[in-house]
Amino acid sequence: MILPLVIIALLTIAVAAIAMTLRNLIHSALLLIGSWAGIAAFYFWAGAEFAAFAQVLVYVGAVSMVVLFAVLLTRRSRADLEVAPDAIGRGLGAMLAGGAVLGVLFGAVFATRLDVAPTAAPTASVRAIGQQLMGAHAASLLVVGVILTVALLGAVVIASTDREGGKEDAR
Amino acid sequence: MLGTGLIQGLAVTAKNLVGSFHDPERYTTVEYPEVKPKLPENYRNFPFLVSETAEDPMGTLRCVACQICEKECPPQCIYIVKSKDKKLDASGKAQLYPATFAIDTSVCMSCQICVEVCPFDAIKMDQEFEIATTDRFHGLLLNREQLAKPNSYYHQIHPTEAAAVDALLVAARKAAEEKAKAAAAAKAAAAAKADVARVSRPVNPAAANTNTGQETRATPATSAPQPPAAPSAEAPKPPPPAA
Amino acid sequence: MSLSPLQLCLLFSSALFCVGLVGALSRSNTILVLLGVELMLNAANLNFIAFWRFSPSPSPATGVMFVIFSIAVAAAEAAVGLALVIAIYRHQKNIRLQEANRLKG
Amino acid sequence: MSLPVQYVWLIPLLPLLAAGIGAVTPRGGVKIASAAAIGAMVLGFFLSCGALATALAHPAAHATANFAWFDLGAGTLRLGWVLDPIAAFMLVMVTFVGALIFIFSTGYMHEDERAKQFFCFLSLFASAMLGVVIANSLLLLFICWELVGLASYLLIGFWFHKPEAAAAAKKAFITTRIGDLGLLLGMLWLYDSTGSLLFYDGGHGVLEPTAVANLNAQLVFGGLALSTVIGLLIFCGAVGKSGQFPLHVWLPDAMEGPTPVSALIHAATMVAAGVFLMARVYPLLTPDALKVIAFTGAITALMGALIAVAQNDIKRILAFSTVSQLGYMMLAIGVGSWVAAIFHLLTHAFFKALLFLGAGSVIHAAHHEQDIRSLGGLRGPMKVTFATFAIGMMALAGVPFLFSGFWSKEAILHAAHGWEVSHLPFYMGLTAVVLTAFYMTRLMAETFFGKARTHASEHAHESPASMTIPLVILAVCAVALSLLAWPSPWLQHILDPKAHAEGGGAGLMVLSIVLVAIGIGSGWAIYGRTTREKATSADPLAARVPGVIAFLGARMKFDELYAATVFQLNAALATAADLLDRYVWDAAVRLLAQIGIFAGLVNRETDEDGLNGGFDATSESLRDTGKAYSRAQTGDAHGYLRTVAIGFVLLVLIVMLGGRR
Amino acid sequence: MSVVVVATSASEWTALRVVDSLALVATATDRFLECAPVMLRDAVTGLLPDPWRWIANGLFAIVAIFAVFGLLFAFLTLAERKILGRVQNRPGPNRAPTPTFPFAKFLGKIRTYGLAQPFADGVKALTKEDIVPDGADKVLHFLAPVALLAFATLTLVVIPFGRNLVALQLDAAVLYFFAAGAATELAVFMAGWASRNKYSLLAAMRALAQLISYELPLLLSWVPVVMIAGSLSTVAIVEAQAGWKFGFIPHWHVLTPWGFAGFVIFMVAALAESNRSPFDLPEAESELIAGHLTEYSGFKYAFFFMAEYFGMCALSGMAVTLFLGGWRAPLPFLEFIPSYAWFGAKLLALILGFMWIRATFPRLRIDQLTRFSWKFLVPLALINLGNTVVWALMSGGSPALALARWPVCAAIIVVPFVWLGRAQSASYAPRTYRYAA
Repeated sequence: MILPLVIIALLTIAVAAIAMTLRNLIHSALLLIGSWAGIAAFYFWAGAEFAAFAQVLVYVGAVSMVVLFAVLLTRRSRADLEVAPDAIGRGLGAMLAGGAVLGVLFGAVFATRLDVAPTAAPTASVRAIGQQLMGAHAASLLVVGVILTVALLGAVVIASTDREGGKEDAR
Repeated sequence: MLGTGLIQGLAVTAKNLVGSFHDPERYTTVEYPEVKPKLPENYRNFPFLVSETAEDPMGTLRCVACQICEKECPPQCIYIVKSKDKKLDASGKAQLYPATFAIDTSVCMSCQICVEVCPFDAIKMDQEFEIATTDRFHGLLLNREQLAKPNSYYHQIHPTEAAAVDALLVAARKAAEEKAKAAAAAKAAAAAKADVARVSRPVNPAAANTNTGQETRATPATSAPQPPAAPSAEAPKPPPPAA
Repeated sequence: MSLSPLQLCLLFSSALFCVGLVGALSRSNTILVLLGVELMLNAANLNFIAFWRFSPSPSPATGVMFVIFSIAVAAAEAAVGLALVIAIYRHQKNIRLQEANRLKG
Repeated sequence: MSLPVQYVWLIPLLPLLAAGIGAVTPRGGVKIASAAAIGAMVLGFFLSCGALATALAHPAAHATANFAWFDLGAGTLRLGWVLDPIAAFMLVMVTFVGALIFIFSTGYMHEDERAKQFFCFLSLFASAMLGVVIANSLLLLFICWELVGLASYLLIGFWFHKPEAAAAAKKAFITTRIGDLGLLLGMLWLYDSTGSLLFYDGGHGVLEPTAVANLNAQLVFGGLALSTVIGLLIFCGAVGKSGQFPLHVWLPDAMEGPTPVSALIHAATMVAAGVFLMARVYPLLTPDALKVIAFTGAITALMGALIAVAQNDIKRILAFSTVSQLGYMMLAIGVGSWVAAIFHLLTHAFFKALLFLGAGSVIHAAHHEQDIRSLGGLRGPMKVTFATFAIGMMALAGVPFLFSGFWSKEAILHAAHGWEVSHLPFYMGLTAVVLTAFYMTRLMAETFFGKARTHASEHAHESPASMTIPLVILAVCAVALSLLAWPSPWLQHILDPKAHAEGGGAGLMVLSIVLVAIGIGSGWAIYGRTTREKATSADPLAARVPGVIAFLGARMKFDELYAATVFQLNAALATAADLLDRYVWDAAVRLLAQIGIFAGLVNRETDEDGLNGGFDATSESLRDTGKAYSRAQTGDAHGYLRTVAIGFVLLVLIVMLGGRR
Repeated sequence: MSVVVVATSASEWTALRVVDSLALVATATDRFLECAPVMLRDAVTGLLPDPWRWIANGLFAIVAIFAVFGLLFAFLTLAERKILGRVQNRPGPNRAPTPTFPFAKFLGKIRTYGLAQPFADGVKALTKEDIVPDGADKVLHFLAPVALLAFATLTLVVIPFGRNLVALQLDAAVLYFFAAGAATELAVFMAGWASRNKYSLLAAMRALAQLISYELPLLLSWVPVVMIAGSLSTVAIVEAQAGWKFGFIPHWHVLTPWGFAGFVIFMVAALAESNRSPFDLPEAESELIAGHLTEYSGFKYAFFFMAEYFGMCALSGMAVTLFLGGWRAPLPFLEFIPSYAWFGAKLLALILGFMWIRATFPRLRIDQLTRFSWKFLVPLALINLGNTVVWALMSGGSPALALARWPVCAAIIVVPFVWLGRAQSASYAPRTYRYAA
């Protein structure tokens, strides 16, 4: 019960940490996809099958593609390759801030008495999720749909090139 | 409607798929090593030497080792050594023959120039394509024995062309014979007149010269029985038959 | 001190969050910063699932519901964010976050 | 097959849908638009037949379907539709004639690049008219009435690139609007006094005895009953729409629109609306109001016929004949026989549609030559058009027994003869009969007889089948409709069972036959026996009485009269208003402004010196503070994130440490 | 990371498994063939102590899937070449001989009518030189084919191959299937990028564009099935297609208007997703060398090939499950034939259909390909979704209504098909080049 969790957690964190330190962007992205998959595995471990598959479908299937495309579309300039002058300072600052947050969070987790009764794993069958989505959360579902549509259109508008003179792809 | 064309296409391929099982006529290929492909008549690849008979290919080669092909060959893949002696050829005339005749097929480009320049129809294009070998030096260097193939084989692979060549040869021989006869008759008449008009003699060789070599080659056959008269008649010929 | 599974999950998510945070703070490449933010978002999602899984009376699928909506919104965020990255790239020919500090082009 | 009243709204809805389809089809989609329009009308015709069957099952009942539209303060505004024989007959007529005109239009308009819009407008027009017919509420009727006006504006001005067409559209719209003002006032007054606008509402409608008695009882100024005033106000609307004297001026100009539009306006839809309105509100009309209506009608009938005699444009002649015939209908209503009016409306619709479409066919064939002096000799090349046009002409002229126009006109004359108040309208009507026969004979003779006088008419050819088939159908109807009145006047029974059928009148019939014979005979004698030689040769009648003909030819100078009186008055009023505005009101306003400026000056002085010092100091310091803070706004996303992280840590620390305590 | 997924899924296996094979054996002894696979598994894993049995069961399933589909792959390649040959009026490969063994010389060379061809191919692939381009990302270059094959294999896990023959019974199995399927795009990208070859990279991007474009109609086409069946579980979906109307018309989804439309859309999208002709733009051997596979050779190339066939099998299997009644027999009296045989027959029929299509159609251009997806398949799939709603709403009422839904739903999908098809077919007309002579 605990062992898979520990393995998943360690692997995921390790992969994410490596991803965040690599200089090769593609490797970073691919490793990060691995860590997303690890999170999906955690969902699976926790019994949230649907969320796990949704995570895989969305992150591994879709977001990863967007990331990779973004990496490929932004050709790296020479300036990106050399280490920025303030990189070390920023890295130190980041470590400090991150460490502080980590410490605070860990402290909070340890300090809080979580009165958990070890219960049987709750089940979230697809049918139950579907009924929730279509019943209690129907409005949110609609709103999310609208958000996704708007975001899609917005992304297309932002990323599309400004065409001068319009018709350049006339057949 | 979208899709009808797709279905038509599927029907065509389905017909082929089914048909190929029960209708061997549809086959566009043959199972090659077992079944030799029937090559088209005009297919040509690598030359061979024509011999009159299959029984004695070396004895009946048409080649007289004139070496024209060797000189003309663009990649210079032909190597010929003339014989020291002479043999009687198909028409019974004594001719030189190639003591060595070799073609390096690794160099040959099947350009067919040797065939075109040969005055004796002795070298022709083959249909051979299976010359793959593990020995790339000697395996691809074909010698006289390997190159010689009978006239019947020639008829087999290029029937039309071979028939035309044979007809020409026969006609040429016949014409030469009749001419020889006429010459013999004329000579007999002249001999009877006991060498009267020696002035008219130079005309005859000139006429023979304008004809192709076939005639000149054929003439000795008939003039062979009269060796004493021959030297005077054959004197102005450019390549002297006797070296 | 013995850790309950819930605490383990929370530690997991905190650690992941901090990895994302450090990444987002230290990297100058905007794409990586965005990825760090994504990671932080995912770490938050972990908490939803963990609390749903180990709560004394899990109401049906609430945590999962949260996560599903969160994933959907995160997908939108990623799409828009990366489109912005491309726009920034087109504008200033690199994607350093530090140089993207002007409102006017 | 019968159509309950609950579904009668389908009939106007169909052409409305067709108009919608026509509006959204792309420019080239004439086929779609015309198919939708014709299909809607044909389907509407079948539904109307069903409605007629329903109505004839209970001729006396006014089947209604009412519903609340919205709450209006005190009461509820209710709308509804009614299905009674008069409405049903009108429905059948409008859809039938409309369908034929639509079919005709496909042939007539096929060269026009905006034909698709034309069909859209036509459908809207028909839909609005059908709405008028089935409306059970004066408000709904008014809405549809105005839609009719809008559609007529669009259609008359369809060829808006012609300045005359644009002007005619504007004229028609504004002239009818004058009448509509009366209608609106009448409607408001009616609502004010009865609290309802429904015609029939199970005893509470404005046309039902309780309300009518109530209205009759109220007196307004000059001892007139309230119902008289309201009735006359509503009549104003009808005068405008139906082209009665003195608001008839727009109707001849409306000829500038395409011919199918003229046919539709004159036959089925627009002008019929006014007559229909009066027939509909007939219970509301008092004898006083009826007198006005009768005389208006008689004057219009005579005037229209007189003017028509001197016109030369084929469509204009028909237009003035319409004015005249509408006068007849109003006369019939005025003398109390609204049944005869409706009967004449129906028959007139068919033969006038026939005549206009025939004229359209002629115009189409003669390359848009409309002047009858330039036509002539079309009898030969255009046989179908000639035959059908002749039938229409005879129906209009009132050739006895076989043609429907005779019977309906006979019914009107008969009713006028029986009117107790005055016989003057009757005599005016008889005069108009002669004139009608005369000018129609002239029209026929000039157009179809003689020889071709211009190049255009020489090369005329028969129109396509889509144009001739409607003509034939309409011709058959123009004859067959006499069955409605003959052998027995059952239309009378169905429409108005209470009225007693008057028998006899054989002498009157003989008189009118003689009058028609005189009219046709004199027309033929003047124009038919010796036909015109050249397009420019003088009119034989004008040669004899030049002044009269010139006056009539100028349409009795009505336009000039209006220009001299109404327009001048309008201009004078506008000038007066302008002067008033500029020198009285403007002066007052300027004075006020000066006072305001002075007050402002005083205010500023005190403000700047007295009050502002403290505020200035405060805002200066605020701005400095803002500047200081804005330095934190570096644009460095990392910095923001870092700050957030540190802030979060601090916050959590505070909460945790504070929580311990 | 694929390893992680496998491990976690395996850890929960015992909790999720529903199949009670022992009970099954007890009840269905008379149908030996039907439960032979499960009995075989139990015979093997029964030897182990109980705590280990689930691992053994899982391993058994993995081995079985690899064995069956590996062999299937081998012989499908042969079948494909044979069929392509036959369609082109050639016999196809027919002379790979058995090797001559030194100890059994008397056997000589045995002609196997080409059946040994796959093994010959395998040996050839194995013995070819494995070239990794200089400067390539070696790790990713190696990982790409592995990941591709792993993802393709993962999708096979949730397909019910027969009654009780599903390796992993999930509540959201269909979602799992497509989640795992979507991950193949990643592998394609890795292959293209790791090759350090700009043509490979461009081809990979293009392949991604195609895969993403066709993901959408693929996903939309099966949603109606889920709506009607009311479950995302493959087992439940097969269950929903049980029974026969009038005793001879099976309740398969493909036999309804929306189901048929969905099936066709699914199959077209599946062709594109598995890079099969006429959508084989990513590889396009004759035009683009081999797209993102340019820098691969030997066994890595064979892996890609294998993944393609696995993907094809998986998608066909999913199509069978979703639309063709899964392992169910088409007619009641045919039920004596084991369920996995029916499944296999349907699967093979679909795959042969794939091959038939490949043998027939020419390749699309990339713009035609994407346009076809976005302007034709996606709208059609969306309309089909609405169509299904209409179907479901009309099925509740009277018998007359239930009968009326057939023409109504057929019209709802056929009319847009014809209309969209007409609008589309203009863009597939032969291209005219302005400056061409």
